[in-house]
Amino acid sequence: MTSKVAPMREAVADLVRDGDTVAIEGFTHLICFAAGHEIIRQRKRDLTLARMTPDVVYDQMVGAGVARKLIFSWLGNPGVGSLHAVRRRIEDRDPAPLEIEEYSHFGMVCRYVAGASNLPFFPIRSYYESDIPEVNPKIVPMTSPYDDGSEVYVVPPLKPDVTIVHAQRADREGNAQIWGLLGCQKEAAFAADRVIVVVEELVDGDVIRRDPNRTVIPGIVVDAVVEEPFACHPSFAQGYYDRDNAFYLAWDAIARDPATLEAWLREWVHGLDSHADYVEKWGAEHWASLRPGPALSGEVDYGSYA
Amino acid sequence: MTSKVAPMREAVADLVRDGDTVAIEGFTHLICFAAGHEIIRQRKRDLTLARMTPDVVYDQMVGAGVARKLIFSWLGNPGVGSLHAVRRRIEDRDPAPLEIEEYSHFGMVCRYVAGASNLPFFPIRSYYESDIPEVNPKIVPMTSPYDDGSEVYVVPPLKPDVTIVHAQRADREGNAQIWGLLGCQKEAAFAADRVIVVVEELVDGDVIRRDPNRTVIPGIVVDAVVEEPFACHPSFAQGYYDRDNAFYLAWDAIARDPATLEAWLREWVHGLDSHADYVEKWGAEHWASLRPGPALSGEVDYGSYA
Amino acid sequence: MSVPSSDDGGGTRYSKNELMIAASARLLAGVENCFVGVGLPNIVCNLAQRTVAPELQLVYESGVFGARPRRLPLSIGDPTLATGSTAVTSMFELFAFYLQAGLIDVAFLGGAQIDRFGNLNTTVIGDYAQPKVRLPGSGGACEIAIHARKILVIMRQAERSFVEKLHFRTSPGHSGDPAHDRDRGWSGSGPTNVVTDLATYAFDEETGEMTLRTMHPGVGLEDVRANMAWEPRVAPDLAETPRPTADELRLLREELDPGRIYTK
Amino acid sequence: MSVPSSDDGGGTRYSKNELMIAASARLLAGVENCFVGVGLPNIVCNLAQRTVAPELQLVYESGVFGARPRRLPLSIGDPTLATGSTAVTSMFELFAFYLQAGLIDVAFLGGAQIDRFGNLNTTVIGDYAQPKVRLPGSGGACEIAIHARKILVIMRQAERSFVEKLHFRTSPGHSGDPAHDRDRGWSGSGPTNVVTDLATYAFDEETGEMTLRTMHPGVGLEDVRANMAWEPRVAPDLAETPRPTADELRLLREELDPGRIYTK
Repeated sequence: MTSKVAPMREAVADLVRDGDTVAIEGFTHLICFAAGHEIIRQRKRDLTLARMTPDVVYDQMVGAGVARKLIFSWLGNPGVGSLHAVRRRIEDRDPAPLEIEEYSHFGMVCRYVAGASNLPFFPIRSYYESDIPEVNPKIVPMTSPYDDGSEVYVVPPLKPDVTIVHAQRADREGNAQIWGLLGCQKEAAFAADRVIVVVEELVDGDVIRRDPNRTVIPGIVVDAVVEEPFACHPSFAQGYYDRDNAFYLAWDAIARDPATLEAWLREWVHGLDSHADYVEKWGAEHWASLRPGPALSGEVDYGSYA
Repeated sequence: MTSKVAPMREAVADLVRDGDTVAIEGFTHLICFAAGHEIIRQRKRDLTLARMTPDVVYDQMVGAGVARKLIFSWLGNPGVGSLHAVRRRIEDRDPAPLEIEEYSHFGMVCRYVAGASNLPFFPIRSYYESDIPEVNPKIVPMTSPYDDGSEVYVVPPLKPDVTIVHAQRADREGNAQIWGLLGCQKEAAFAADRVIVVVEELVDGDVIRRDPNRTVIPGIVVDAVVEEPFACHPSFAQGYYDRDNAFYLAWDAIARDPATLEAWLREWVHGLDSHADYVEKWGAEHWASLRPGPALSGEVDYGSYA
Repeated sequence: MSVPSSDDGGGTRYSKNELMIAASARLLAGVENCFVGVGLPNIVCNLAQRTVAPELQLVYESGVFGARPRRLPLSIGDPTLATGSTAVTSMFELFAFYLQAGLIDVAFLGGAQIDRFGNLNTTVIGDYAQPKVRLPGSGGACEIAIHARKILVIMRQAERSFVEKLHFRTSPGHSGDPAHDRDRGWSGSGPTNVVTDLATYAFDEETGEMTLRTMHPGVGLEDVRANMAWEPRVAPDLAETPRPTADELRLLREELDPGRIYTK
Repeated sequence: MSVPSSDDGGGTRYSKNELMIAASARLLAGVENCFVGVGLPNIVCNLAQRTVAPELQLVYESGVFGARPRRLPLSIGDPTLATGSTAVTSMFELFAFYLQAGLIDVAFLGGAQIDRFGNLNTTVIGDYAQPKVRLPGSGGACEIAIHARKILVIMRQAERSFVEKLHFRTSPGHSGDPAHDRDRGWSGSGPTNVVTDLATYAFDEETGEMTLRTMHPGVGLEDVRANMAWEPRVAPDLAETPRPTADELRLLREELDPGRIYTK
């Protein structure tokens, strides 16, 4: 099996195209900021950005002008407040309008499930007596054909052109393992046309094969594997580093003012060549401060049947 | 949290009732024969037995007269051939007719998913140009409300009165962990009104909590936890014991003749008090012969965030 | 939430947040599991676990069941929630098999606006297409409101947030027609209680309308009225909100929030 | 499947099963993944991995991707399939995200009956309500037939199994109307090849009809005709099925099936 390992620059250049629908998924956990930064650095344009929770990473990308549209279910800086660059574009069309298409969390998840499953729609018991379907005509009511005649809503499949997910580890073929919060990464990856998996550690295939139930995304759907430690910062990678809450708080002030935001992008994205430079710029002490103590899983025995 | 630990006799007596729809799930792996035997021993009646693959365990139960109906997707002795007791009742109504309701594998799985998700129906791209919907009116066509107008079929939720699953281990609250083949146990458990989890080993809650991603069935849906080693024999428990293929082959001959089957039930089920007696009757050498070599998973680090 | 400290008149000082937390925690008596949010709901659940609901399992929409956080989680996806929990699952399963299936006993919601029937707006202030303030949107709130068996609302009370008419209905509450509500066939029974910085409310069984049940020490009916846009229904047995006990205050200050992030 | 040994005339003896396995394995040239069944298909895939399809990943409907069985699996749920595989997933995910999503390149099917368009019956012989023989039913076959990009059928050939009209259509094949088949929008293109103990067939692009391509050494057109219920379409370049090579036989006998369970 040929290796899919590539540097981030190459993976983004090859697989993310202007006008694409891009999903960088990860619910609080494993949000691949480094991929967002590389997309900014390569000045991609007219992207539709899909994500359950447009987090600081999408505020940065929207602020940098790569996006024309957001598809989402919760728009905020979790635990902190607003995404100011996004709000400026929605509230004030500053510097340009931003198209939005919104769901609830479960609606977004089910859109990915439908996309991953090649289903034309997915039923969900939500949206009853809510105004959400009124502002999103893609959410439509449907009646059960069975006796109970239950009413549900259905959502359409979401099939990103590119999904980018981060995992703790993968082998060179892209078989990726994740532990801790799983979010909707599996579904978003299976739903996509192209998939970039970014990992803390590239490992030998045997590490993966020792615990196949831990594999969340199989190499069969993966186009590129990028090894990029700390690529989730300020988000976190369970067992590797903590969430950098101070940065989430700091972002609030940075993003409030377009000039500060621009300066931040210049210094931390455009001014750097790669995520390796970003890691170096933060400094070893910063990374050490985010390192958790150990909490090992224990082993299970699959048994050798020869 | 109060312990849900119970002996098999008590769990089956309390939770399985005449006329119930019962699902003993497990795809080849982790089929809880011991629960089937206890249901036979307690002479339950008029059960509707649901299972993707009515295996030898349902041939035994049908042969013992506990069932009036089967819901299934593949009816056979895997790798061997037919289920003779089941076939006699379907083909010759001997000694009585057996009602059947059949799906494909994916249809059965989606019925459990719908049941587990409280959905009134579940869409599936299958059954096109097949005769299956003609003999099962519960499988009905539906048109996508979106532009593509795709045709799918939908299946109704399956909500067993009782689901019985086997797991390698669980804590006293019923939080159960499984590795190796997962089948549709999670979905069947969440779909059920009552759940019995049978395990090879009861473990301390901390063992479960060290690797929470390994938990397949949470205690919140579990009513009873039964510790019963080798309860899957002649099926297998990954890492604990191998499939007893010789028994699967032997069953073919046993079940061909109602008298032999009856004698087998007398000797191995009614003639024994419990699964512990069954384990003893097979003898330590037999169990030793089914023991696999080790194949450890390795550990992952969840990290301690204090 | 920044509120001034109060005095219970008996010498023990407590903050309004501490009062709200204690009042909310008591509503969880005997509850087995609870969908937790960040901030106050998290402290409320932790306090309830140590007082009125020792079996309470903490569930997070991020996919965690039975969390045992070793520190105060700063988001619902904090890594401390996964480590040592009973189960971590995909969000599809959490929403489909736990929430939509009706397994969640209690959930907390809040919002920028609430109406008298407990409908909530977390989407926009102003017009949807060109909002004055763009809020986060639903997140899981819309389906939580429908499926969690009981909804507790914790909000600061103000005339601009306790409104006659929502700018946007994100999450449904009661309809004002109890017969209709019973026929909806939802697993949830909608909002059951509202706890504010001034008072606590329940919902009337006959009309589904928010009803003033207790006012916090030092708060008068005029304060309550001045901070909501409609004339509130008042329970015949209107009482004072019980003060936090010494034990509750000790737990909050020494164990649960020693840094006073949420209780100050 | 018990068939007599044959002689290729050149001195190397091989069984009919060995011939069928070798002929089937060559059909997997360059294939990346394959839904494997038990018995012959399993050996076919293992042989292909070692010859014409070194990148072939074995997928099992039991939820295993990238299996590396250390022994011959006796069922599609054999524990040797999980240990050391790349991924083990729930059956929902296997059927929804892999199969229904169109990720499976090739799958094997068989049945008690097949018609000239490759439709298969694995449900009943006789009337459904009161069958003469109750067969296993669909299992995953119905959706596999629809979604796997190519279907290979391995069956013993007999007049009672190669029938004019199926007693029950479990899994759809071609309809006989290629325009209709193209418009179905399925990810699968239906059955592409049939390998029997007498011959190999492909399906005509114009009509979707089974077409005789090669006959096994020693088999004549009259043998083929005598063992099917319709008059077969014959390819203009009808040839002899290539014999298993010495390398293929060595792999089968020494590595893949030393106990001669499937190859005898």
